[in-house]
Amino acid sequence: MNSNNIKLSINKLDLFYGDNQALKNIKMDIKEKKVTALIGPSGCGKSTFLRTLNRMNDLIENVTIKGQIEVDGEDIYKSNDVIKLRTKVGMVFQKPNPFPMSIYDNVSYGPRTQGIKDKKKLDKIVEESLKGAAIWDEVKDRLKSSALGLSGGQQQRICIARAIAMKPEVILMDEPTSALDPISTSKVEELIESLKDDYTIVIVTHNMQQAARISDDTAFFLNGEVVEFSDTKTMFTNPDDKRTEDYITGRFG
Amino acid sequence: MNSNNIKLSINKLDLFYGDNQALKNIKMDIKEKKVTALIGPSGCGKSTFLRTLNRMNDLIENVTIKGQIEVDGEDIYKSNDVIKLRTKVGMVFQKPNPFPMSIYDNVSYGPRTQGIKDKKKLDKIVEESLKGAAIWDEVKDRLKSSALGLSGGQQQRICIARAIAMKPEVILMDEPTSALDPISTSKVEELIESLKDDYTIVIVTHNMQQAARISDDTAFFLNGEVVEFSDTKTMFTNPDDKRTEDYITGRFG
Amino acid sequence: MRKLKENILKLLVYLSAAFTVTTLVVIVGYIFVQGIGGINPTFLFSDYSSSGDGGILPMIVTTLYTVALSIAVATPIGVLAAIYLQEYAKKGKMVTAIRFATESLAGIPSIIYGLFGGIFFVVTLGMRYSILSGSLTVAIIILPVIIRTTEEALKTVPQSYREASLALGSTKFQTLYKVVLPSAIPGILSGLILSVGRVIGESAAILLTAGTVAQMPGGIFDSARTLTVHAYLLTKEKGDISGAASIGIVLIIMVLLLNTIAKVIAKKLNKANY
Amino acid sequence: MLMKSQAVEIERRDNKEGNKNKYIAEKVAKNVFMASALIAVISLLLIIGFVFYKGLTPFLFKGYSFTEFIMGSDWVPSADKFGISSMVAASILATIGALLIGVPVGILTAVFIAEVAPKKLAKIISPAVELLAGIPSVLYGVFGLAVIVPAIQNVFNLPKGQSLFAVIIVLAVMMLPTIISVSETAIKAVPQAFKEGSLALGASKIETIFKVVLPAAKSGILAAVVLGVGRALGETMAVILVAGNSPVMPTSIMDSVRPLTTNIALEMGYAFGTHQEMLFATGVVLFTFILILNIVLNKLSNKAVD
Amino acid sequence: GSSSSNNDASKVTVSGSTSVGPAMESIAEKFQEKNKDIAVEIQQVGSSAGIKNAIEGTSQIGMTSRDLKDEEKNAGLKETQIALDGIAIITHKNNEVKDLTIDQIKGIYTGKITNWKQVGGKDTPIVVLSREDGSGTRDGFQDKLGFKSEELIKEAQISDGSGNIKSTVAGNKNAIGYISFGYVDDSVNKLKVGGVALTPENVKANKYTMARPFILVNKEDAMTEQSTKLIDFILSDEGQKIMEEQGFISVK
Ligand SMILES: Nc1ncnc2c1ncn2[C@@H]1O[C@H](COP(=O)(O)OP(=O)(O)OP(=O)(O)O)[C@@H](O)[C@H]1O
Ligand SMILES: Nc1ncnc2c1ncn2[C@@H]1O[C@H](COP(=O)(O)OP(=O)(O)OP(=O)(O)O)[C@@H](O)[C@H]1O
Ligand SMILES: [Mg+2]
Ligand SMILES: [Mg+2]
Repeated sequence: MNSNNIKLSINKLDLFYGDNQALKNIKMDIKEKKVTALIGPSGCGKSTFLRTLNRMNDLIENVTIKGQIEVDGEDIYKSNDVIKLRTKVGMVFQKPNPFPMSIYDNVSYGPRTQGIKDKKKLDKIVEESLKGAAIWDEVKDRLKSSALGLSGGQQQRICIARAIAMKPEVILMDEPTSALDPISTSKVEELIESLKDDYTIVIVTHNMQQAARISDDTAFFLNGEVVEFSDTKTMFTNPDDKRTEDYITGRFG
Repeated sequence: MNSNNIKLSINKLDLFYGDNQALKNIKMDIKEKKVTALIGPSGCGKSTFLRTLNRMNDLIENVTIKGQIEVDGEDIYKSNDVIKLRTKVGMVFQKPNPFPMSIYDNVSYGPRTQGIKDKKKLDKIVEESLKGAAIWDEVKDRLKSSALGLSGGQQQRICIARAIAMKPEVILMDEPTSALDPISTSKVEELIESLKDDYTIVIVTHNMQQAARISDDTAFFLNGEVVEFSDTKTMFTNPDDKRTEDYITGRFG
Repeated sequence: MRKLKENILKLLVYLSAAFTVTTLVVIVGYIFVQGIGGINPTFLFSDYSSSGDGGILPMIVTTLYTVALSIAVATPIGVLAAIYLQEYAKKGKMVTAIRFATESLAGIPSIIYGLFGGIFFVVTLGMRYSILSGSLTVAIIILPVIIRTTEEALKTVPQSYREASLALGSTKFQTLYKVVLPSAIPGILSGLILSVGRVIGESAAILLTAGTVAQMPGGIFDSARTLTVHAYLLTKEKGDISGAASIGIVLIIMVLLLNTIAKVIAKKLNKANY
Repeated sequence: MLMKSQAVEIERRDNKEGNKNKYIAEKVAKNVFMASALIAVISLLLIIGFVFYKGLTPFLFKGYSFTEFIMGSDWVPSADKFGISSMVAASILATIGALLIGVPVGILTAVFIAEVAPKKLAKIISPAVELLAGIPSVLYGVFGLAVIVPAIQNVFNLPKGQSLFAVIIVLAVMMLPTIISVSETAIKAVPQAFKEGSLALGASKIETIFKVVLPAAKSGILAAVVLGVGRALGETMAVILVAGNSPVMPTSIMDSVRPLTTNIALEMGYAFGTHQEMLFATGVVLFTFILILNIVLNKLSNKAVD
Repeated sequence: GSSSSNNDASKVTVSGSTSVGPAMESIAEKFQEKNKDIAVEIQQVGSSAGIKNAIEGTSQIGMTSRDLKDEEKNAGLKETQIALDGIAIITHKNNEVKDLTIDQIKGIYTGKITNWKQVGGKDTPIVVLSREDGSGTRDGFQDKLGFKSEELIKEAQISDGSGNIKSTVAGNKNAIGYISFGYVDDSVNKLKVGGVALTPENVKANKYTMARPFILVNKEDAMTEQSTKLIDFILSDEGQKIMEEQGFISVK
């Protein structure tokens, strides 16, 4: 398989919250089985952009979207099958949002809605996913207790586990390690590393080192625009744009 | 004034969620007008500990607390005046929790409950606090719009602004920069630096560099226990405990 | 200043609660004092007789029929309609208009519903005076309550739950069924409990649609008299207040039982919720 | 590493197992929801249509003047006189009065149950309030007639106790259960994080309740008020017993009044022909009245928070 | 219970006045004892609804406590008077006024007399209670006194149903009201009118003039063998005796 296949192709994307333009003329090609990092200052539109990729912004009122987003060559805003899209494109949110259910039910939720009923299979998926999200050891004895009684970082990892339990093709991660300690962080980074073989990953991060460490491509957002988008090495060693350089080196603002 | 005054003194603190012990025999003296950092892996009890300091855990059912916490020499669990305590000891939560009100109302909330009605005074407090939290420029034109329509990092800074608007004596911050980009992070760190002159600050962070940069003392938590508590320099250069060393250097787990 | 305001507010809260509780105690107390004398096994468990020494068994049975039937009809329609309005329909003039109509209908006196039911169900649809006609009529009466309370309950479910579920490729329906509805159960339940109260307490609308036949109903196609209609006729025609109060006691106990059952069922349904 | 082995046997969980069902279920569900909404809307429209058709007949086809109907002060059906101005006034006054008592008491009681009372006490009061909702209005009326009316008569030393005042009290009490239970649920649904945020700022519990919790629960509380008012306004059996029902313009709160609803319920049993249609016309006026009231309530509650 | 089909030949459906209803229930009980194969269904839904039901065929027989309006008469209903109901004038038990003349009563109800002392009682205002416009009892009452609805004192308290009037009068020492004779009990004081007490004998002898008829109405073609049998039973001696036991006055 050509590892430079384009999985997601974004073109002339504009997004408005009411009259407020949050994304301006975004153009980006996201490669299959690569990790693409989105960086940029708070409020620049990273989450907004990420949420357009699986049409999560459909749920917010007063949002207008123009332009094109293609997944596997298909315009996702033309197709009606959002569900298929979201099965294909999984997501971990910025604020951890476990369901008010047990840990087990949280993680098995996706597979169950896909129609998997076999208890053994579900058990296996739950275990694998929790291990993958580096939280199995902490919760294996309390799988039946509520996910809401977990610490912030634990909740975040439950949400990661929930997303990978679906085995989507693309995983969108909005600051998945922001609430994690260095060890869990490195475990999640390892996870991302290994997932790369099979998944296309788009990750928002505020951690430059993390972006540099794990991503293949990086996009730098500023005020709703993509200032620079290139492979990570180039961006971190030899950025095109002065603003990118300033941001990466922390001289910005 | 002696800068080594003890502001908070914690002694033999145990905390249980139901039967589950989350804090074990904690002993710690937090110095006035210093920054104390709490570090440790996810789920080790940092937030829980922080929340005992302003009696936020009172709100959770089935929590049992034993031991002693003194603020300015007064046992906070003996006194009945939680409100005074919380006015004195402000808090920024791990998950940003702005009220469903306008940005202005969020930040002026504390001062208003304190009885400040003068519009000019409030305006000034709001502006100063938002500037302090490094978000003034981003929101100054939309002070009257809902705080819920902000990005994750913006919400977090609103919550910081809301806390410092109260001018408490102690500020508890639970990962205040986890959702922030490097620039905002360094602005918040600057803020903490400058607040130090007047406030006692306790901060939970997963970022070792941050802890090293901004804190005077550091406590390392593990499984509900304080493994090591000493001044930051010592801890990061010459830790007592093997486990601390492993954690700090990332060799842990 | 701050303390004063705070104490005044606190006082108001306590006073209000005290007012409510006092009202409750006085009303229930009054009903018990007036009615307890009339409560005996014959009254509860024997057939009605116009001579006055019979019981109210037929009315108890009729009331249970009516409650069961009208709740069974109105709950699904009301809850599902609320789901449609809240979760599916495009927010706009249409939904606002429907909501307005619904709310305004909640204030129309039930006798008008009764007259409508008396023409629509009893005559036009040929159901005649029957428990069925009566139940369908009160089902319409409680529809606004169920719709509105369900809508509110749905609104309180955090959006992040929906987002999380949809992002996992669940359909809207799965999201509703597995995440949203379980979280909304308490709100829906309070609507249902209010509705049960409304059905049980209804007289005018039922009188004009289910009729007043004081006999044991053989089925839902029979005309029959509910407890409240019976109490109504007793006070209105005979001025028999203690008789009405005795019925009141039976109704209070019945409401208590029904509410408990509703809560137990809801708890079962709600097992997904922690 | 663990993850590697897992990655090898990767198996996408898309459209294979039982996934078709899910799409079908979605379609079916959506249609069922829509059908329910339609049934609800149709039945409600039928009633509205029915009331309006019946109620407007005298004005459209029989040459009665609507203005005279609204403005007229005499109501003598057997003499073909249909004027409801006094009843409109009575309804407005009774509603405002009941709102002024019932709404604050109801909301504050809900606050008490949801936030202030000890858990155990709340667990007793809450179902007890639901009980109030289950007491038939006839019995509220009987209670009003036997307790409230004589009390008013004696306390104020009047020839009779049937009065606007008695109506207001009975209505206020009758709207309580609805307002309390619906607001209670709304208040309980306010996320803990909001409360924590406020308390951490040194706000007291009461401040938190009034400044954060109640505004956050505003939509539910508004629904509670609207439904409560609806319940009270639609209530007739109790009011008939305590209002006195004289169709005269009230000049004091101790005057007997006949609100619109009672007019309908009182005479419907014997009414016939034009008389009956005029009672429906009263219903039309009532409907409009409630519509306006709802608009006002909505506007008020929006203002109160923004 | 039984099937509710209207065509069910063994069933007689009766609906209408709540004043007539209870008496009809007693009659039906006796009637069914004698005719085990016939079921009688009685609905107390008000005179107007009863008449309407008889016209529309929802019921075979309608019960009314008021005279038919012209429009109703045009519908071709057959009327059968089955009893007379004396209208009792009642006051609070402690009211010392025990006797009023027709003129005094009329004066009170038309607002010319407003204080009990004007008719020999205490110096307290009179609280006038009346039934709602359209009520059969009110029709009968006003007819016999000779005044029209418009003349009724505006401030009169209006109650629906004899029971409500009775409860109200029992609770208010200033009140006066009128109710169906069948419902009078000792919670209130029953006045003499012009010195004549309300008794069945006095009504029959036309000494006590305030009375109204109870009427059954039916469409000829809706009648069955069974329903005819029921009406015959009511008019029989046995039926009329039950009417008297219920406090009404036989038409024989
Ligand atoms: N409300 C609760 N009920 C029950 N257990 C809880 C609750 N909150 C936290 N815990 C448990 O207490 C332990 C400590 O939690 P705490 O939130 O203090 O961790 P933390 O150190 O802040 O972690 P993180 O860095 O992930 O935020 C965890 O095992 C957690 O699961
Ligand atoms: N629901 C909303 N309604 C209105 N404006 C919004 C909404 N969500 C986000 N915005 C605005 O859109 C802009 C981009 O927000 P977004 O959440 O995409 O930022 P971000 O890059 O993810 O920031 P952060 O790093 O702080 O999470 C911000 O100015 C924000 O205030
Ligand atoms: Mg974001
Ligand atoms: Mg934490």
